[in-house]
This record gives sequence, structure tokens and C-alpha cells, in this order.
Amino acid sequence: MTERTSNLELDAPRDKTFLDANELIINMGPQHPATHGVLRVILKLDGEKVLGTECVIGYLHRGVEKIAEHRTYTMFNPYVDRMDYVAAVSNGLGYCEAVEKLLNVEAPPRANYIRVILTELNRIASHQLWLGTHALDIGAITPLFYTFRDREEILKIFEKYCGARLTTHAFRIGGCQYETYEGFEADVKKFVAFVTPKIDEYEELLTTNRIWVERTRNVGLITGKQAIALGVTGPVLRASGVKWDLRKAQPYAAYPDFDFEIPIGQNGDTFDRYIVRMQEMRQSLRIISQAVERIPEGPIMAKVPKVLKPPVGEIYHSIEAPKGELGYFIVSDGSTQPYRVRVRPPSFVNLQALDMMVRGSLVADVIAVIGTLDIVLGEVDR
Amino acid sequence: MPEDTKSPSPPPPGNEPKPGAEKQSGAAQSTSSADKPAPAAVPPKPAAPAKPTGPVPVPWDSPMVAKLRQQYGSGIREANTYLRQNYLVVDSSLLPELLQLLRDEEQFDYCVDITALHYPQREKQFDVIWILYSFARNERIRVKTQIADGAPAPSAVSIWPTADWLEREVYDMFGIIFEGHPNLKRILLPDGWKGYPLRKDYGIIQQDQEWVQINLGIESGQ
Amino acid sequence: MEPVATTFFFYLLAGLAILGGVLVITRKNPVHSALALILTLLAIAGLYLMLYAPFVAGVQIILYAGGIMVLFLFVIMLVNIERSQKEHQFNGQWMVGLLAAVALGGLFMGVFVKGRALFPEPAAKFAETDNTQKIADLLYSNYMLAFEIASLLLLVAIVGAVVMAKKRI
Amino acid sequence: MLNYIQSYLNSNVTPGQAGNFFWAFVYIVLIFTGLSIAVIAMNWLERKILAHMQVRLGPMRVGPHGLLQPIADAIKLLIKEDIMPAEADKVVFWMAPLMVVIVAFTTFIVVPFGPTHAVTDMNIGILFMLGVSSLGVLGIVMAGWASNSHYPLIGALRSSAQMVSYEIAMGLAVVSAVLMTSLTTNGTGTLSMIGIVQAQQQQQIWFIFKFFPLGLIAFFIFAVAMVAETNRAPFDLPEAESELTAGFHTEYSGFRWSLFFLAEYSSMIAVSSIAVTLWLGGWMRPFPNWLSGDSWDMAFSLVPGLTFFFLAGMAFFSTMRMPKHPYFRLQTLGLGGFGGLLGLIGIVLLLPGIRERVQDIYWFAIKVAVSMYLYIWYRGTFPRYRFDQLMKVGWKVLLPMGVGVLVLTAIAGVLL
Repeated sequence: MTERTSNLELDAPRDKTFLDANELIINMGPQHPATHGVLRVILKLDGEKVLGTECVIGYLHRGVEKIAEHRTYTMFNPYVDRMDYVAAVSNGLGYCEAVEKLLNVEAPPRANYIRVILTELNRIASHQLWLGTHALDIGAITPLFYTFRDREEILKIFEKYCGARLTTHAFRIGGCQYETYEGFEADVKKFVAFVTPKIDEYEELLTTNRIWVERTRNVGLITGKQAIALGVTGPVLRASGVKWDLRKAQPYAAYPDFDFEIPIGQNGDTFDRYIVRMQEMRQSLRIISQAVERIPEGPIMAKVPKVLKPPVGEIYHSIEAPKGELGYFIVSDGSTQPYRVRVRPPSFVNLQALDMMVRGSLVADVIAVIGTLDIVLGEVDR
Repeated sequence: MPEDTKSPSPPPPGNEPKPGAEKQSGAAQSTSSADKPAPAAVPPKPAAPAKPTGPVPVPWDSPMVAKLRQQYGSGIREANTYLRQNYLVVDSSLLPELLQLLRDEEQFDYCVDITALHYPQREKQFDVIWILYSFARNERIRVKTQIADGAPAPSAVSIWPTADWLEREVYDMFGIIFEGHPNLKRILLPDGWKGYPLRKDYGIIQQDQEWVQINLGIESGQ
Repeated sequence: MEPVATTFFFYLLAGLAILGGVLVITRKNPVHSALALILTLLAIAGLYLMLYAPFVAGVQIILYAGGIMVLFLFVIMLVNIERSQKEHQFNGQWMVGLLAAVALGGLFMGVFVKGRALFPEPAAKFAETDNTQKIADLLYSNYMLAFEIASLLLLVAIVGAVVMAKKRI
Repeated sequence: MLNYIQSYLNSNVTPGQAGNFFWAFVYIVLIFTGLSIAVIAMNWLERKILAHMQVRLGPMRVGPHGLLQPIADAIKLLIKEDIMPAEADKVVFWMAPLMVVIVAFTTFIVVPFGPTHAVTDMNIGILFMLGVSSLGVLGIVMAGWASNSHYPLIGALRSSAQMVSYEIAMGLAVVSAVLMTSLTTNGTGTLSMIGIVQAQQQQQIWFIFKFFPLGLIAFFIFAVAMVAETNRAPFDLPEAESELTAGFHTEYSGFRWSLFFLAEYSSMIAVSSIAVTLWLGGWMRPFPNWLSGDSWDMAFSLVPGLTFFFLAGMAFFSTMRMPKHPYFRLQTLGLGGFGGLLGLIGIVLLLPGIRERVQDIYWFAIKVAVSMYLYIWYRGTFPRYRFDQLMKVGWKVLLPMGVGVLVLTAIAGVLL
């Protein structure tokens, strides 16, 4: 068995604390209830204190980037849904927009509005799933069921729209394949009205709960500077006080049309990240209700040829996925298949911060931090 | 089943005809034919077989580029804008210094991504690409360089800690060695794996049969 | 309540205590030894109960079997057991040990055979119900000073432990 | 025979004190079976109540409303493969669950379900309960160590540290309650469980309200410590499934695992019994002084029977609402039979000779049940404490509070 070796043993002499004779090496995962899939974390412990960690990833590696080189642009579109499978719509949006940019076409306004609505719904779904699992990791089992109950409503809308619930493949290069179904706007409005009090309900269970606050305050601290240096993006970066959201910084789709705020935190701890994500759900609801009010009439597909052959060139396009900056670097050689598709996965990069965030804390904090980073192993491993 | 025939993927179009072209923007596999020395006029359209007229790279003029050119002269091979995205093509020898400078003086404090491209037909087979972002300027650039197979690229871990895993992934997938990386080993594939899957000469269903047989106890993963 | 089958229970408990004691010194694995020691302590607690000393029995269970032994066991569990298992069980002083045991046994036998007259007749049995109250009365009247000194000693021990542990942190 | 039963019914001490082996044995058997049934019922109730708190239905398949689910679970556990890790310390691994179960059941010897409903009344009753239940940690430590695996060892480590720490706060709270017993007319206190309840009867007040708010604070300390003692949420760190997979019983499966389960629930019931005995008036019916008199006694003694009638009524009502499909015939019949059984029990409980004797058990059980419900409620509401926070709560909050309450109770006892 050529088992993966940990570098923890190798770099032992570098760190003074590693000389402690009481250390214990524990293997957490890949089959562990709190690693959100097949993440394996090797922990070096002194009692309960974490001296160092090493993530072993790749158990879910499917070679998405390699597959992309052997599929046409259109054929590859469904594959991106399988990366961050809880935010499939965002993945599709990023990919479609990147290819559109490469083709130099623009999706029509109506398509952009539909994209925004679905993407924001998906962001709420993703955050709800995060909240449920994160709370479960910290020991509060009840929020999980509440969030799944409400996420169901979003999935129902997706299902009505495109027939799929999770890996939606909702968008096409050049716009949307499907016109909204009859009653789409009403459904979305109903959902907004339904879920707004529910978010308060989650907060009621957790935000003022002493144990929750104690478990999350000053846990997994990361400053804005450190976050930037580690390339951390998304809510984790914003919770550290960096007001940066690609929807505002480099707007795409129809985002310039909407009025919304970027919630930020101050301490960069797990509690702030929780608050930021809760606020983000509210902001997403705001965007959705604006979009649904103003959704324009018109075509939903731009003029794109049946066979896509983008001109020779390369493009990097990124969007604000629920987990952070999701980028696609696509190189075209002028043929029908991309020469290279590189995905910049937010989960992968964010996971890198785990080691820094948990050093010196307790085992229970590792769980909390893995949860708060909101990783999806499908995206980490691709 | 090994021959899915697709494995050696379609030869990259524009580039390979001019292997090792020094002065050329070999790096810019993109605008293959648009291999103008940087500040030159609008390059000719790509001899793209397919589309009518796509957008073309135009020279990128900015104080920063001017400064860099002044400092490094011809080391900056290209500074272009394509589809409103700026990129630099530079000599690999300048890189450590240039990346440091980009972070310290030009405020590119966020390394978005590090990746690579493989052009088997070229003499210097690999493009290594750093995608950088500056919060202060709200600006994104790409820095590209060409390196030969087996030649090391400079590691950026000391500049941006985030480069750690990103470089490991490039090493894992392309076999590019990053000099100065503290812990360069495979990240997504198992440690004992042989071969670098994202190279163009690695077939799509190819795998390390030996590893699969030893570790999984099956004949083949296919 | 009147104890029943006194003889049977006495021999049972005494046997268990001796068995535990033997196991403590013969087991190679220190964890097994510690568990055997707990058995002994519990058996002795049972003997206390038979002697109409329920309070002492309860304290024996809470403090020795429940508190001290758990901590003791834990320390043993965290040390490297493999090494201790390779070491010799007994060192070369078994001769001395045997002599001491024989001497002690002889003493006990002598007392048992000849010394019946040394001990007074069994005192009148305290009713079980007020045994605990009697202990409390004695502790807080006649033996007040000794009790307080003992608690002071414990306080010193606690402070010392804190100081020693603090140094390392 | 009848005379024998009659004489028993007229006895006013526990069988242990009377030296009556037969009845002591009967009580042991009754407690054992009753406890097992209570654990099974608790299992079902926990799943149902938790499910309803979490907007789901819980078990619904096995039997009407999943009533037979615990039985199905038990059968599953019994026929499951019993795995012993190859590297485990066989003897200790084998002994650990036994130890835990024996300890959990032994404590019930002194639990007073009524003035005469206990196996025996010990002079050191409460001390005995605390002592024996403190042995439970031994079993957990043994299980964690014998599994020879990291997660169980950490779980055991956490559990022993936790139990030893909270035992102190628990002990202080108990002592302050015991102190209150010494304020009876004869002047001496008692550690006997029955004596403690009788003291409350004599002083005409539940100790939770004694020297308000001192009794309440002591009860609160005990209520927190007892959750920690039994390793339940939010103090379930030894078996925190998101951190340690299952803590000390990670390596256990099948029957051995079910012994841990049994022990956990019976020790929950045991500590709840202590709380009820010490602070909530034990077996006493509500308002024995305020609503006194023969007619009130009569009315309250009817409640147990009526409760069973109510349950039986619910069962019959559900029987009528069962789907008429032939597939459900067996279930319908079963539920009807169950209702009939409950009704029968209700009738028996209404018999004059029995109802006076049994209502003590009923009130005691009701109080324990409330406490058990709280356990479930905590589990549905609270996240889990972290280890250092747990220690902080134990040593820096509960312990000083306990000492303070003890001192203040002593002062209040002398002055008032």
C-alpha cells in the first residue's frame, strides 16, 4: 500500500511544540461524520489541543478539467454542476458567462434576470445547507431539519423550472434554454414571503444561544490580511472585514441593476461568518424580490451558432459563488472543444486556510472551522 | 479499451508551428498568430479557421506596464489586453522578482489562481499562468511565462501563501516543479501515482494501471 | 436490618479481596492490576457494610473505587504499556518479601490463636440507622482538631498541585 | 398466600428493612423489568418527541405510530454481529459494558418509589447512589481503553474528566439538600432516601422551594450536573458524534452496544430519581397540605387509573382512525389490544386496596418523566459545549455556586 504520507512527521523538527512527547496523531476522515464528505484531516494533538493539521484530499477527484478538453463547450456544461453540487446553478452561471465572453456574445436581459433569480435562490439553498450541517457539527441538531424543510421549496422551484433539483444545468451558453414556467414569479414571491420569517427562526435558535455563541466566538480566527494572503474568498473573507463581493466589484449578469448590501463582519471568527451568511441570505432575498418585480420581457437566448467555435484566445471569468470566487480560465484553440478549462474552486482554496485557523485550538474547533469554511468536496477535488 | 483515440487531443492550432519562437508570444497561446512584439500596433487577426472576426488582443498601455518595461526591458515580452482582460508575458528568469514587485509595489495582493497549459509540440512545453488581483485597484491581470519540460518554475509560496496548494495541484497535474516550494507533492492524486494527467499526451482514460492493481486490487479502473 | 448469611458473605467478600490482591501483583498489564485493585476495594467496602459501617463503605466506594482509582487508571492507561509488559514482573528481592510475608502471617496466626483474650467482647451493636450520625458527632466534637488539620493538609496538597501544574503551562 | 400479600400491603417498611427476601426479590425483578420497559418507552418517546420538535414524524412504520419500533431495534441489536476488534484487550472489553449496566441498575436498590416501595432503605442511601453511580465512569474508561483506538480513548478521557468534575458540584448540591433534612423536629438529618422525602413531608415543603431561592439554586446545580454526569446533550462530549464519531463506544456493536444504551438511559432515570427525591418531594402527590382531607386524597388516588383510562381511550380512538385496508388489520387489532391492556391496568389501579399503594409510584414516575422530557428538550435545543467550556462551567460556575449555596443553607438553617 503506498499510503499517502503525512508531512507532519517530516516537518516535526521545524516546530518546537512538535517535540512534545504527549502528541497523538489522529486520522479524521475520510469516513467521518463531520468532514462533509471525503475529506481526511490528519490531526496532531497534544491532549485535545491541535498542534497541526494536514488535509488529504482527492478522494472525489474525477478529472473534470481533463474531461473538459475532450468535450465540446456545450457538452461540458452539465459537468460543472457536479463540482459544487449544492450550488450547481452558480457553477453553470460562471461557466456559461465565461464561454459567452469568449464568444463575445451577451445574454439578453431577460435571461440575465432569470439567471440572477435562480443563482440567488441557489445561494440561499447553499447557505441553508451550510447552516444545517454546521449547526449539526456543533451539536445543534434541530436547525438541520428546519433548513432542509425550507430548502425544499427552492428545489421545488428549480424542479418546476428545469426538471432537476440538484444538478440543475439550468443555463445554456448564450442565455437560458427554458422560458420561465407559468406562475414562476408568483412562486418566487411566495417563497420570499415564506422564507423571510424562517431565517429569523434559525437565528432565534442560534444567534442568542449562549452555547452557540461560546462555541463560535473567537474560534477559527482569521484576519483580513491573512485571508487575502491565503486567497480566501466569499463569506469567510467578508467576515474578516474585507468588503469585497464580485457582484459589486466586477458585476456580471444583471447585478448592476439591483440594490443590495455586502454584509461584513469584524472579528473574522466563526460567529461573524455565521452572521455574514445569515445576512447574505436576507440580501439575496432582497435581490430576488427586486429581480422578480422588474423582470423584463424579451428573448432568452442570444444568437449563438449551433456549433460553438470560439475564436482562439483565453478568458478568465469569475463570479461570486456562495462559497467565494469561482473562476473559469478557458483557453480556446478555435476548435469545438476547449483547449483547457481551469476551474478556480473557492472551496479548494478556502480549505487551505484550515491549518492556520485551527492551530492551537481544540479538536471541537476543527469541526467548527471545517463547517464554517463551507467546503464541498466535489469542488475541492473536482 | 486503452485506445479511445481521443487521447492525443487535437493539436493546439496556432502555436505549434512555431516552436520555441523566442521573440514570439509563444506564451500567448491565445492569440497564436498575433505574436507581435508587445507595444506594436494592432496585431493581425488570428488566422482563426472558424469564426469571422473575433476580438483581438490590443496592446495594453498603463503606467504600470510602462514602468515594468522600463525596469525589465525586453523581459516583458508582451503586455496585451484581450476581451478587456490584461495579461503580461514575461521571461521566466524575471519571475520571482516580478511577482514580488507586483505584490509589494503594484498592490496585487491576492493570488487568484496558478495554473498551466501544455503544448507538447513546442520546445518550451509549458505555459505557467499566475492570475492576480488587486483589491486596491479592483483589477485583475495574468502573468504568463513559458518553461520547458523539467525546468523549474519559481514558487510563489513566500509571496502568497495561497500558492501552496495551487502549485501542488499544478505539479500534480502537469509535473512542473516549483522551486522553493516547502512541500511539493501530489495533492489530488495518490502519492505513488505515475504520470501527469493534464498533459496533452496523457490519454483521457489512461491511468496508472500498476497503482490501481496494487492498491485497489482490481485489474483496471475502467 | 439483620444481616443474613453472614458467614457466607464474609468469606465471599474476603475471598474476593484476596483474589483481587493477588491479581494486582501478578498481572503483567498494569491496567488489569488496577482493575483488580478496584475489585479489592469494593470487596472491602462490602466488609465495612457487614461491620455496620455503611458510611465508611460509602466513602470507600466514592473516594477510592470511584474517584482515586479512576484517575489512577487513567494515568496508567496513558503510559506506554508495551514497555512495562516486557519488563520483569518481580525483582530480585522476593526472598525478603517472602520473609516479611511469613513473619506477618506468623504474627497474625499468633494473635488469632492466643490473643482472643486480648480483645474485649464485641461492643453492643450500633443500630445501623444512626451510625452515620454518630460519625458526624464524633468528627465535629472530639476529633474536630484532627479533622480540620486533615482538611488543611489537603488544601496544602491542592495548592501544591496547582503550583506544580501551573509551571508547565 | 392471600394473607401473605395482605400482610405485605399493610407493612410500612421496605422489604429490605423488614428482612423479607421474597418481597425484596419481587421488587428487584419488578424494578428490573420496569426499568427495561421504561428505557424502551424512553427510546420511542425520545425519537418521537425529538422528531416532532424537528418538523418530522419519527418512526411510523413498525406498528401504529412506530410503537413497536423499539422492539424491532432490540431484535436488530441482538442479532447483529458482535464485533470485537482484534487489537482490543479482550477481558476488559468484555467487562466494560457489564460494569456499566450493573452499576446503572444497582443504584435503583435505594430509589424510593414510595414510602415502602424500595428494595431497601439504607442509612446512607443518597451516598450509596452517588458512590455507585460514580463507578459508572470506570466502565466507560475501561471501554475506551480496551478498544485500543484513538477516538474511544479520547472519549473516555473526556468522560472521566467530565464526570469527576461534575460529581463535585453535584455532591455539594446534594449536601445542601441533606442539610435541609436536619431541620426536622427531632433535629438530626438523614442520608436515607426515604428519610429525605419524609423530611419534606414533615416540613410541608418541597426542598426546591425551601429557603427560596437557595433550594432552587441547588436544584439547578444538580440539574445541570446530572446532565453532564449522564453524558447527554449539551454535555455529550464523550460521545460527540461529529467529533469522535461515537466516543467511548465507537468500537462496540450489537448486544454490547445496546448494553451501553441501556445503561445510559437507566442512569438518566437514576439521577432524575435523585433529583425528584431530594427536591421535588419524591413520591408525594401535589399539594398534600393545601388540598388535604379525605376527599382530596381519594381524588388524587384516582388519577393513576384515570391516566391509564385516558391512554386506553387514545388507543381506541386511534384504532378507529386506522385505515380500513386489510393490510392494517393486524395493526388495528394490536392497537386495540394494547388499548384494552391499558384499560385493564387502569381498572386494577382503581381498586381501593391497590390505588393507595400505587399512587406513590405514579407520582414519582410522573416527576421523573418530566425530568426525562427535559433531557430530550435539551437535546433538541442546545449545541454541544466545547471541552474547555465544559470544564469552565463545572469548576468556575457550578462549584462556587454550590459552595455558596451550601454555606448559605447552613446559615439559613441556623437562623430560621
